[in-house]
Amino acid sequence: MPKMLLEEIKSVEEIAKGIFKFSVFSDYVSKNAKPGQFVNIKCNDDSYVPLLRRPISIMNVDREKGTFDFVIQVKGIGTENISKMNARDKIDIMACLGNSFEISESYKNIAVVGGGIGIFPLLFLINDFNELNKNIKIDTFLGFRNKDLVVLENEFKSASGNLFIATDDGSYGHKGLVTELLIKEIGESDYDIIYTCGPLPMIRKVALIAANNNIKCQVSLEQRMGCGIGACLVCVCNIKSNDKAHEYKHVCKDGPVFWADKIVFED
Amino acid sequence: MPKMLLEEIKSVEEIAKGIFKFSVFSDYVSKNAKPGQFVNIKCNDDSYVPLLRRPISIMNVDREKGTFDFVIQVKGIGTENISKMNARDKIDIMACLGNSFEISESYKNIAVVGGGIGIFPLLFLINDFNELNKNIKIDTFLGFRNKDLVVLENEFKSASGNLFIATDDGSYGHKGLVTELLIKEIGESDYDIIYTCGPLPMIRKVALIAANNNIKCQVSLEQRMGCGIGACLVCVCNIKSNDKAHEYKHVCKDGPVFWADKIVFED
Amino acid sequence: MKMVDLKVNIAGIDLKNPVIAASGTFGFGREYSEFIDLNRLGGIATKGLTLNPRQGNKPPRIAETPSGILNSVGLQNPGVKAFIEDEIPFLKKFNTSIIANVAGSTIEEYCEVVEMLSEQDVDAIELNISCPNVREGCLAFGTNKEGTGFLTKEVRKLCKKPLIVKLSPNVTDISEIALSAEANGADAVSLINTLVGMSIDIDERRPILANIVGGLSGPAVKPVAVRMVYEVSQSVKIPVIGMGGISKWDDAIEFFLAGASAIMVGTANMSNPRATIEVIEGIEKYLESNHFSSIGEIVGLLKTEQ
Amino acid sequence: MKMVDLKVNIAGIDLKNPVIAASGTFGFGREYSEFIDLNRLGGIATKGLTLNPRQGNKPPRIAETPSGILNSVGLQNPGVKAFIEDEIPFLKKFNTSIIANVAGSTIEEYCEVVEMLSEQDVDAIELNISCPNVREGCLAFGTNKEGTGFLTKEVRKLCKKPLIVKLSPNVTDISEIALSAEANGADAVSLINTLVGMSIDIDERRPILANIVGGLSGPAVKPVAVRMVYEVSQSVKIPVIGMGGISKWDDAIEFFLAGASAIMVGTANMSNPRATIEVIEGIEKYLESNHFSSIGEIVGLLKTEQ
Ligand SMILES: Cc1cc2nc3c(=O)[nH]c(=O)nc-3n(C[C@H](O)[C@H](O)[C@H](O)COP(=O)(O)OP(=O)(O)OC[C@H]3O[C@@H](n4cnc5c(N)ncnc54)[C@H](O)[C@@H]3O)c2cc1C
Ligand SMILES: Cc1cc2nc3c(=O)[nH]c(=O)nc-3n(C[C@H](O)[C@H](O)[C@H](O)COP(=O)(O)OP(=O)(O)OC[C@H]3O[C@@H](n4cnc5c(N)ncnc54)[C@H](O)[C@@H]3O)c2cc1C
Ligand SMILES: Cc1cc2nc3c(=O)[nH]c(=O)nc-3n(C[C@H](O)[C@H](O)[C@H](O)COP(=O)(O)O)c2cc1C
Ligand SMILES: Cc1cc2nc3c(=O)[nH]c(=O)nc-3n(C[C@H](O)[C@H](O)[C@H](O)COP(=O)(O)O)c2cc1C
Ligand code: FES
Ligand code: FES
Repeated sequence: MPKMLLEEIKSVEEIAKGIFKFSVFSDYVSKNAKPGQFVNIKCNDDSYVPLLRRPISIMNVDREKGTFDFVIQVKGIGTENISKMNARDKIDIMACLGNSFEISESYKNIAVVGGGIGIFPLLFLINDFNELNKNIKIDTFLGFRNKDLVVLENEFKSASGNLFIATDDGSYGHKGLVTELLIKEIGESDYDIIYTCGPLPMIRKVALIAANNNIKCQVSLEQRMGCGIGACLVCVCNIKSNDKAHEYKHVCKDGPVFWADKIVFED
Repeated sequence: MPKMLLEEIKSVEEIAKGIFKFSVFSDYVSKNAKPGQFVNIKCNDDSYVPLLRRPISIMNVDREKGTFDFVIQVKGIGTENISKMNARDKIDIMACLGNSFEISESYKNIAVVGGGIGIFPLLFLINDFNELNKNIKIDTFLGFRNKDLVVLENEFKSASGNLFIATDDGSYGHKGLVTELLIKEIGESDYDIIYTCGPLPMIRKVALIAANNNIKCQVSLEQRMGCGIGACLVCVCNIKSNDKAHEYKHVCKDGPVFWADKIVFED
Repeated sequence: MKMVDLKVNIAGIDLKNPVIAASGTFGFGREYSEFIDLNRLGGIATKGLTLNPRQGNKPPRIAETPSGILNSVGLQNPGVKAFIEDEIPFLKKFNTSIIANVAGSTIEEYCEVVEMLSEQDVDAIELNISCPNVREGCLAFGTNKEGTGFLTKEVRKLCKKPLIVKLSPNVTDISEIALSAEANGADAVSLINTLVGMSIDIDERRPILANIVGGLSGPAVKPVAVRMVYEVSQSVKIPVIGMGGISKWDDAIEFFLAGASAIMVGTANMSNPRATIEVIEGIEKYLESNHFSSIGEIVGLLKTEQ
Repeated sequence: MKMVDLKVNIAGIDLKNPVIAASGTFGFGREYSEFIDLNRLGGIATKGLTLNPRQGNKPPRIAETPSGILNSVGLQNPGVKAFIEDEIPFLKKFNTSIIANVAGSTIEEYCEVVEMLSEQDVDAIELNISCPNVREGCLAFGTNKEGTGFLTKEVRKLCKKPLIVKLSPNVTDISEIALSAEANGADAVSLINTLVGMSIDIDERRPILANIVGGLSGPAVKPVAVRMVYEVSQSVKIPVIGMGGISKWDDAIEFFLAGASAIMVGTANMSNPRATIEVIEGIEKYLESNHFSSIGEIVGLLKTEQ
């Protein structure tokens, strides 16, 4: 059951220019969060600008210490306001929202493909997989715009079997799309499932690659949100359904995670 | 000529509950300000709430150190935001706005009557009178709601010949209206002029007392403002004029200081 | 201190307090039941119901604007049958009034939905004649007095519940339209629905909403809403339910003073799921500390003489 | 990088750039000349001018609302004669276009003022048919197509300057009114004027404005303004001057993309006297970095196909 919480920020660190990692004390979130879920953060200090909360993925939990982490990349006023919060400040969140990635012992060889701000929920995912199964094989593919935006490399490296990095301009790792790296590996590997989160063009490619290779694929989608809990119906995505050709499902409640083969990518 | 300035705050001190004294480095203001003038302070941190600046009287200047002071009493969101600013922060002000009190060597025996937030510009006024004329006789009458709100007593005491204080509830000084003290003194004294600033009911009484005793009187008025510089025409007060029965003058530019006998008090 | 009585009776609807969750922002109450006790609400206005299920508009459906939002949901709803089967039983578990918000593309559709709901355990029907996000249908009725009058009259014939007509602010003279609803049988009017607006992504050079335009709500519209509530309550004799930008209790008091007998809280729920509860608590305190014993005492109490 | 040309010609008015200070917020330029270089402005729209001096409404005349303000100045102005004698000579010292904003209570008053100004050194006349703060007169003309058409036609007969008709947003169908202005001789339309609103002091239980209602402006109204500019520019062939909540350059770009050929900056001047200049500089940078060489290239460039 989701809750409104006023929690204390443990630490804030600018891990790259304009990218901030937050650690927050929250027994509730650390005990209840599942990979793929997000929190909805108040960022207006009681003025009405911006009016809405901001959905941000849970990047990790420390169930013993009772903390969870998230990372924001400053984009507009909401993320900028969040970036100005400090350790010991209180943060007003709604948590834990949305569904989660399917994690199962039957998946023994997985690929994880993330781009930009889409990489954050994937760290939580692979950490949980490692806890579940010491022998799991995880190939992680991360795409960034350029070297300056490459973050959490060590965290991902230590949690993955193989870590592949691509940058658009080649300033770090492979030059080009992260999906090019996936295509290269997918022939050799025998993935049980691919998980992905990131920009829409990347997600579409990953879904296509998965389909072409007959591999299960789960996608975490983004959409502009209002309430974050399924009441206002603004955050839809188009999902194939059994009885109808398609149906508008709600990213905040039915998602953010969907099976790739059910998503009707429109634009 | 008024200017937009981005100045550095030298210090902030909470001198009573919810009442904050600011000292600001500003060569321009310290050299150019005249008693009665005000600054228009930005208090929204680039969000649009609140949209408008807040007019605040200049309470004092230190022409040598190049600083000026103001005091705010927290009322709503604007003054609350200002109260949260800290030493070394930049403050965005328009200064110096409005006209000023008439200060003249011919005034040798003056009365100054202030209530609530209206007392602040009066300190600047009597300080300037003291500079002009070492032998000036100044009687200062200050009214507050209660003891907790009595501020700047020492500053006023050292700058005035006599300081009379009244509180509504009698928790400090005379119990009742500050105008009652003025009436008591006015018989004995022979004031050349009375200056006043404060709540409307007090101002009206002071104006009436001055008229009854045939004493010149200058009043600093308050009105809700927009631009603060005379362009938007929202901040009017009703002033008798020569050719017309009355005329709407603008508190921000034609005022805030007016001759009491010209004001048409409406409501 | 004497106890304050928050009960109100509006157009035959007994509300335990005058604070209702506004249509479209509160779903059918399920989601918010996880954050607040629905038993404490005066009422819940449901998402707009149509005869058949509707998918609504393409995403994106929301844009943020200064102190407001634009939405273009466009009446996504499961249809009146699913509402009757799945949602009424859920809502009946709580002790709060159910206001079924109804929309349609044709008079026939409105009538059919109202007829079905008249047999159900709902406390009132709110006729949405003013949804700006649907091309055909409701907006056309709500923007002139003839359309409003005709639709109200037809629905009234079939409607066995108290009938609230919800007005559009996108009109030259809202009083005229309110009077027409009143003359044709409305038991109350509610206002305002959203103002038609638009927001543009200057990098993409596209409207942010796929639907191009959407409905503006939230604190930004409050001054327009208060003015319209004031105007309408000066014109009609039936009760007025006020809304538009109510986020805190003091916003609600403005609406009561302007003439509203009850109020609705919409957009505020999105950023603060406890908004309705906080508004109720604040109203109670205001009445107490100003020595009023009921809401009725402050309705229309505004002093306007100079 | 190629140079950007900000010049525009609107309805025969040569503007050095498309940024004009909006009527009523900028006086006659005097006060702002102490903060910015008026030579840099595309133009200045004066405070609304009437035949005789007017005192305007009682104070308080301003209330702050979320991301907006309400004003009820009500056409305080020194009268057209004083404008001609005192203000035009001052304004002519600067190299910027003068747009004389005209208001009145009767058709005769409008006509007389326009006739007098036609002989003067002003660059255009903006007909304020939409001021919400004056009981008689202008609002009545601006809220229906017949009134707008008739007033425009009468004024047109006497007006030797480019004629801009300024539209009210307090209407059901603003395009209809714009079309009527166009059909009757307007060279351009400007929009939006303020939305009628109201704000209440809940402690005093009085409206904050002595006039009870006032006109809402500022960022809060921007979505409504952009939508109306979009609608109107789809309907009329004459140029559209857009305004309503423009505070920063990116707001201005929204209006150009929606179809405005020039824009006005009003309320933003109050909190930031440099607002007009910052908007001009921002527009220039946007054009440069997006490789446009003139404003004309982005007017109405909005992509709306899905
Ligand atoms: C489920 C989910 C998880 C997310 N997790 C993260 C994360 O871990 N780290 C992170 O940095 N960002 C994350 N985002 C994106 C983040 O919510 C947006 O970057 C943020 O809302 C932008 O707000 P802003 O005010 O800075 O930008 P603005 O551009 O000013 O935002 C304007 C409006 O658009 C919405 N918006 C803008 N971009 C997005 C987007 N990509 N998705 C949804 N709404 C958007 C905003 O919420 C706001 O309502 C996530 C988004 C979703 C939907
Ligand atoms: C010339 C002048 C000098 C002033 N000097 C001082 C001073 O030295 N110290 C001080 O504490 N206060 C002073 N004030 C009053 C101060 O401007 C208001 O207290 C302040 O604007 C309230 O803003 P707020 O956001 O806290 O309150 P809110 O009630 O939220 O303000 C809402 C709106 O009303 C306006 N408003 C509210 N009260 C007043 C008022 N009394 N006068 C004018 N506008 C008002 C605000 O500016 C704002 O636009 C002065 C006012 C004027 C006109
Ligand atoms: C996302 C959303 C969906 C809405 N859906 C409906 C609806 O289905 N029927 C209706 O009558 N009003 C609908 N409204 C309008 C609200 O009920 C309310 O009239 C309006 O939002 C103004 O109030 P507010 O500012 O408190 O939100 C909707 C509003 C929003 C924001
Ligand atoms: C204080 C004030 C006075 C105004 N006076 C006039 C006026 O005299 N004539 C007119 O046509 N518009 C007048 N307006 C309307 C503005 O010109 C403009 O149309 C409106 O404020 C919307 O733009 P903004 O949001 O940028 O202010 C006035 C607006 C304000 C805020
Ligand atoms: S954000 Fe409200 S339903 Fe998803
Ligand atoms: S505040 Fe604009 S004229 Fe005084």
